[in-house]
Amino acid sequence: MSVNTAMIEKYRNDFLKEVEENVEEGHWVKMCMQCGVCSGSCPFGPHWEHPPQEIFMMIRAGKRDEVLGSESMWMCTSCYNCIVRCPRELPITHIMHGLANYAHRLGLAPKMNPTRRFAKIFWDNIAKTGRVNELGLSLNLYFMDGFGSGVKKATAMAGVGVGMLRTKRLNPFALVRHKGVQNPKEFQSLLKKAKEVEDRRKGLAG
Amino acid sequence: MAKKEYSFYPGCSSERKASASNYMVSVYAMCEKLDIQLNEIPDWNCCSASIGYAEGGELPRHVMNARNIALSEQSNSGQDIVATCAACWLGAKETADRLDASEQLLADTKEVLREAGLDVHLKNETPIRHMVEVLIEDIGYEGIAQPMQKSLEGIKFAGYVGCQTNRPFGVAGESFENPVYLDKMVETVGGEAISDYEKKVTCCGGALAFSEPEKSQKQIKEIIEAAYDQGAEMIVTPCPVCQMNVEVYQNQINKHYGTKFHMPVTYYSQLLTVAYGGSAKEAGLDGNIVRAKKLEEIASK
Amino acid sequence: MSETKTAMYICNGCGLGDRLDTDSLGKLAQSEGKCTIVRQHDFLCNRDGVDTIRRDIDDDGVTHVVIAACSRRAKTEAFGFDDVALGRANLREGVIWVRPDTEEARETTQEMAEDYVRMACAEIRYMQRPEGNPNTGDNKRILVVGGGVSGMAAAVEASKAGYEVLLVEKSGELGGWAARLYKRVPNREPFSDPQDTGVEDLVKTVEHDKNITVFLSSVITRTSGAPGQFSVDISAESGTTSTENVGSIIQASGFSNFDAARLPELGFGASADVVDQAGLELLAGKAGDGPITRPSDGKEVASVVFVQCAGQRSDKPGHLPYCSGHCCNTSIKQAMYFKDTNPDVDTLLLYSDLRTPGNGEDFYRSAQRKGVTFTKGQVREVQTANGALVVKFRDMILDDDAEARADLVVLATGQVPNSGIDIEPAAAEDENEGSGVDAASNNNAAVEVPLESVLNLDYRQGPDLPHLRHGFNDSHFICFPYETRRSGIYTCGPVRRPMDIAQALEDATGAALKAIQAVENASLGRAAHPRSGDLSFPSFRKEGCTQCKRCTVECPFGAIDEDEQRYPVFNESRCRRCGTCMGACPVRVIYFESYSVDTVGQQVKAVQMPDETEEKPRFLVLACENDAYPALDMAAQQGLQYSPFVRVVPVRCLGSVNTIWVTDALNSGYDGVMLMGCKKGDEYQCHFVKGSEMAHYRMSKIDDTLQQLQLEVERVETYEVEITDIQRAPKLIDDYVNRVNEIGMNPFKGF
Amino acid sequence: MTDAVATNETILVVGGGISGLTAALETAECGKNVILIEKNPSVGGRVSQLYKYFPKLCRPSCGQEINYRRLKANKRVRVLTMAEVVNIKGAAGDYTVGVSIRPRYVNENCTSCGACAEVVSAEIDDPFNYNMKKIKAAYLPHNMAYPQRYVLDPSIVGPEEGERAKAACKYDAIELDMQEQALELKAGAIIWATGWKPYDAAKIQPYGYDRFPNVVTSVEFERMMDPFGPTGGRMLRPSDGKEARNIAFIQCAGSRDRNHLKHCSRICCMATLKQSTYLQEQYGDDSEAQATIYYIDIRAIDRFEDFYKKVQADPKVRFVKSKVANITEDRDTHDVFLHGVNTEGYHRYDNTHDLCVLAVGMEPSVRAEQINGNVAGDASGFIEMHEANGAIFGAGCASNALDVNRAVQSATAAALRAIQVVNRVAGAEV
Repeated sequence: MSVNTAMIEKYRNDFLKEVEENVEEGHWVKMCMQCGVCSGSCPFGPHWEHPPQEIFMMIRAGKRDEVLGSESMWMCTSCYNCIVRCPRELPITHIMHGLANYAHRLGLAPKMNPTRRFAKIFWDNIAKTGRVNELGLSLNLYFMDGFGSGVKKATAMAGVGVGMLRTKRLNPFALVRHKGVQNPKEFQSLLKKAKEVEDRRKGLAG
Repeated sequence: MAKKEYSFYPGCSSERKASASNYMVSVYAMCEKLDIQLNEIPDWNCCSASIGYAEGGELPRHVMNARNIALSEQSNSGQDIVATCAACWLGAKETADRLDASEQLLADTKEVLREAGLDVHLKNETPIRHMVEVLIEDIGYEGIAQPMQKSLEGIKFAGYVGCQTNRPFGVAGESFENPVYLDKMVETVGGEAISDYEKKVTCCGGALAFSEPEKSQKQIKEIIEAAYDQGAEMIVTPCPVCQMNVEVYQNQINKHYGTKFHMPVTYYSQLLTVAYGGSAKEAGLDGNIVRAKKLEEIASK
Repeated sequence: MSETKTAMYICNGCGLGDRLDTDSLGKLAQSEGKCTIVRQHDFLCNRDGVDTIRRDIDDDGVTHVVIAACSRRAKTEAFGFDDVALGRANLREGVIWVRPDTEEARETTQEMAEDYVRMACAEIRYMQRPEGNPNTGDNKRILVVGGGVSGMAAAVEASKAGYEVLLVEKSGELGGWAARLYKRVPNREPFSDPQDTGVEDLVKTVEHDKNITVFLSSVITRTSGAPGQFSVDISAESGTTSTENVGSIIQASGFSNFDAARLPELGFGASADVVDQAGLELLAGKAGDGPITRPSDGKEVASVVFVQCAGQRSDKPGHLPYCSGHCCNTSIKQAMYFKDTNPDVDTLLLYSDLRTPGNGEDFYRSAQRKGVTFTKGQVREVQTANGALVVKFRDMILDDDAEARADLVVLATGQVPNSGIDIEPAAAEDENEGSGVDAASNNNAAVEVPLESVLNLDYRQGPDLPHLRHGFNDSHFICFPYETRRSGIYTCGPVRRPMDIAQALEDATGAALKAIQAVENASLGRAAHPRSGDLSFPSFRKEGCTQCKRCTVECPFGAIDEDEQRYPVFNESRCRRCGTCMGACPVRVIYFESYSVDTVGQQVKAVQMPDETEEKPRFLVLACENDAYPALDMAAQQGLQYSPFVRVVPVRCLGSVNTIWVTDALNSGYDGVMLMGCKKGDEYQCHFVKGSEMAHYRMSKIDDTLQQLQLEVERVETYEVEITDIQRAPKLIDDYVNRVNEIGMNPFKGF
Repeated sequence: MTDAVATNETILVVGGGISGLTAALETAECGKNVILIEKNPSVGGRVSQLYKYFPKLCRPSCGQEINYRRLKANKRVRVLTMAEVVNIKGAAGDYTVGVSIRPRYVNENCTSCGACAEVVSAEIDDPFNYNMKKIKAAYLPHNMAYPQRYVLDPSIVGPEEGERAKAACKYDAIELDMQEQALELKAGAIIWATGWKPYDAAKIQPYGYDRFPNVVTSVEFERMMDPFGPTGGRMLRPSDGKEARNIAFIQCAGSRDRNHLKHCSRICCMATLKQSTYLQEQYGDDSEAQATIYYIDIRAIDRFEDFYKKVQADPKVRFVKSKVANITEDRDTHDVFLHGVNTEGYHRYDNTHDLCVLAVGMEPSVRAEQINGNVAGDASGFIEMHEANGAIFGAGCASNALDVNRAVQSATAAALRAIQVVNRVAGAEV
């Protein structure tokens, strides 16, 4: 039984309770008074299928699939404009990240969403050595859809690459070896342990 | 001035040959002139920035930041932690707040860190600050002016504070909508600041410049266009992500929108280093893809 | 009448001495004005000037004083002589400040001043210093009608000030609606949880208060008399009636719940699980700290929907057009009953505007913290088929048609005032053409409470207090919430306007203050608001009265009753001294000591009428003392000017303008008469309610007599003027003067 | 002037706005002695700065005229202007209140003839008009000022302008050597009616009140309507003085907001509905004028609903259920752009207006805890009834965000509470 169906069984009809249990800062969702400031403050606002305010209302109205399957939360650039202006002091940025993480964990988030895929590439990149391998990150991003499209994208960005190389802000050797923390192995086990503790806490194990 | 010591958290982009290495060059040069000693946190790790949320989840990200704090408390105890990149500053500060607010989270974090032999009290006693806070609060504008040897007179700057350096913590006493400290810093070193720069605190797209290039580049275009409209010759910013996003995509934006942007994007630390008599190299001006010629001229005088 | 001695004091200060020939004014006062003493002074309002007047009164037996200087509204601290009859000739704001300081204007300015001196002397001759109404009562007990929280609070607060109180309650016990609440909305920091109503303690306090006598199961069958001397018949269910004397009355008759049976579309009546807020309070009371159960099958309620503005804010027939103010907070409180016992109960509140003003915002946030869900929704229907309740509504936020299943639906219905019988159905007629509610059942349109009077006033104009829109007995004025139209009787609580407990307690304390004030002033013969403290009172020459009853009908405050021979009975303590009766009396037999047909009529005649060859027309302006006259004062203060041919006389109210003044003016050669009063109509501004309206009505009757005298109707005009019409008032005068000048002089001039 | 005789049967009223005036008059008309102290040179308070009242659209000065007539006719009330409470000692029934009176530099001889103003050229910001206008440094506070006496601004006392004013006065009403005065007053009970002040709109950074000229507050907009106000009675854009015809009203500007005022100030919705009728009054049926009201909930409570329906029927007024996210400006035309999302259906808007009015909330002028250390107050600083307050009773907007009708109710109730204390003190059993 996948994690997702487990969730549905457990929270029969109350999606809000499910969010409060499993989503970062989810207990704040009920505090929204639908004033519209967050939706209006978001720099990427026009690109949200459902602005944050609507997502909160949809959660209360139990629209689980539309919310968890939506592209909206992935449009968040973490610019904190909504948090500082929200009259109810909801930590909206964190809730959006929490919802995206939860949808991602349940496998309900849109498969081809570029930010979701880039975020995974980013995490795997830093988990490997404890620090960002910038070159590795860019290449993995360009080639995530296979070799052909990767070459096309890489050549399109060649100008930027050359500029960075010229100004010594790109380390070609990183392709071969990237030094992060002294003991990457221990660092990776640290993250693995952290994930286990969190899953146990949130009953998401299995 | 008495020597000031800080526990320094450089962040991934500041490493040698990384995308913000020239930021580091100018920061070190600036600090040297201001008698600030930066003791790098040994074996620091990435703060997972904000984009790490999707795969990382809550606790792993907090553990990463907690590890840095623990390392700092261990080897640089008593020193404020200073970050030059907004994402690192935010990551560490948010973790410190969250751990302080939730016993559960603190206990879980300690349990995990104990595995790496790191015991940590993490009672949010170590202040976590941004470099601009240190400059304004500890050094002060007179302090900033003190080591000046050359004025940046004749250059008009658009002070682009961006988002995470300004929100949700920002600098004490500064408004989220209209922070003025960057403009004051520019004026302190003789430059001319556009105080009502329209896109002062608008987000450049951050990490989504990678995953949603068209949407971010539309933002970046407006940020640069507003600078031109208001007569700026250069943009100055405190954030490595803003610097890279606003600088490196200018050609692509020109191709896409038919604009003719050629706007240099500098760091406040570069301005100060030049003002303190530092050479173009010491100010990391050689790292600017769009050359800041006027600044280089002053540096070479 | 005791020996009267009149003195005139003419000030030369503020430019009067330079602009006017004050010596000739003095001679005029002696000759024509018949003043025995006439003095001039360079600075009348300073210490020396005031002492001069004081000496004349104390040492020379002066009884009537005229001060020819500035407006009666200015320098009142200096000229506050209340032991003489006092008149003011407004030479500064009325003459020199409104005329240019030029050579050509000198003559007409001097004529203006002379006329105002003549008019002041004429007025003072017919004025008496008000001695104060002799027919006073000094009963200081206070009657409170209604034993709910409003009535009890009023009684307790009055008693705390040392006054005896009679508290009459129709039902068998004190407490009213508040006693049936399980808990109340909090009125104290942090405003986060329902609070005990505190009604039991209030009831105990009332029962143990030695100053308060309680009459349960009793109603008022008859009220008569006046402030300080009311006689009230209190009839108990047992049939016994006791007559009590009281000084003032507080009506706290509260409200009835809107009859939710009028909302079939919301399922009320079709399912026992659709209740109104009162119904939910009973369920909560029964459940105590335990879970609330469904009336139909006793099942624990797992989901509840609150429908706000049920039958309210709606123009449908039988619904309430207003909002009752408390129901959003009440629904939040009731939602907390569920959440506090079991956080898993789904509580949904559908509102159109969530109205939780002031600290209610903390209460709203606290409800959200407890998990109550709010959305803006228009409820179309509550389906009750086969036991399951389905609320069909338009979700205005998600912009789609939605439905919510619920074990229980609570309708937030409104409050209907128990305001007794509507004594002015005619007036109510035009008020609610819009809402299609027939006049007769106007105030009780929404509830089938049998029409019975609350106070059974033995008054000529009807048994209860007049109603405002929607049947509430409220003051029509914003700055004076306790200005009712029956002196000595004050309403408080939801009978006045929809309100919650917190405001009802505050309102009751205010009404108690006013009731105490009424008894204190009644015993001294002083008038109540708005002419607070006025000692003059109405009297009439009975021999001249033709019992036409116009005064008893038109008195805005129902102060005049009729005796067996249908002569008017003036109940001086009920009178607000507005003079509307004096204005109505066709035979001019009604007068006040300091304000009578003569005190104004003689002023009209005192003006020296130039004959038609001199091209100096004369116009009489009768200006309301509270709006038009201050507007002209402030116009003068701002240096605005108007025609030198007008003579302005301040009147207490346009309602007190007797048509004889107008006909006398026209007969004695005035070219026109201009009346300036307050705004009339729905949003009337006249503090004597109908003064301005009646003036317009009476002046329309004048047109017939004008036509008989072949005089043009344009000569007499009535205007609505606001106190802020500082620029408009002078312009009104000049336009009117020019218009009448085009018509030409009054043919009767010189007869 | 200040031989104020006061005993512990006197009631002290602090604040001469409509609540203070009402409390003083109602108490005096019950036969008690009252001292009313007012910080400004004239009584009248905030209501005297209003053009009209909701819902009747009647004039505040009409009610004031009646109250001033009651005040002038009642010897039991003594008014001390330019006076403020410095400290309060003692307890219920026996207070000693330290009062300091700022110099007015004009004594009781003043006949308000205006001669001094004519010779003075120095100007000051006019506080009555929220500093939107200049007035002479020798001035009568406003048309309905009571006491009707001129005031000299301290800035011209010393320089020769003051001497010139003194010379011009024929009634030697000007005393340039007047000093600040300290006074000790006895009082049996204190009615605290210091009222409210509008929330500082500059703190609402997203709306740029401190950066954009055409963003004004509701109280400033109200002053524009007064013919004797800063714009001669016309709605003008501060940027270019042109007529404002497309006006935005933003509700809850700094209210219901944990970053600003936590509470709802109850009156801002009705104030905006009232102000939306000013378009009709000024531009007649010219359909081009348009008011757009951005709101969260229109709180036209109880019988105000009739007024809300009337405004809804006005084609010139549009309602948008949304709290504006932020305002930007066209740097050339100074038109303002309002950005936000309409909650009903989540439609994004970037609306242009030529003037934006912020319906700001109420803050207590003096917070409860500032009064004398132990007066109980709620989190917003309004006075809360509590035994610990002794015989210090909050009245009007010092006790809560109230409209005029409720403020007067509260003042009348406070009057009775004060009388109860004084009657106990006097042992006067009626």
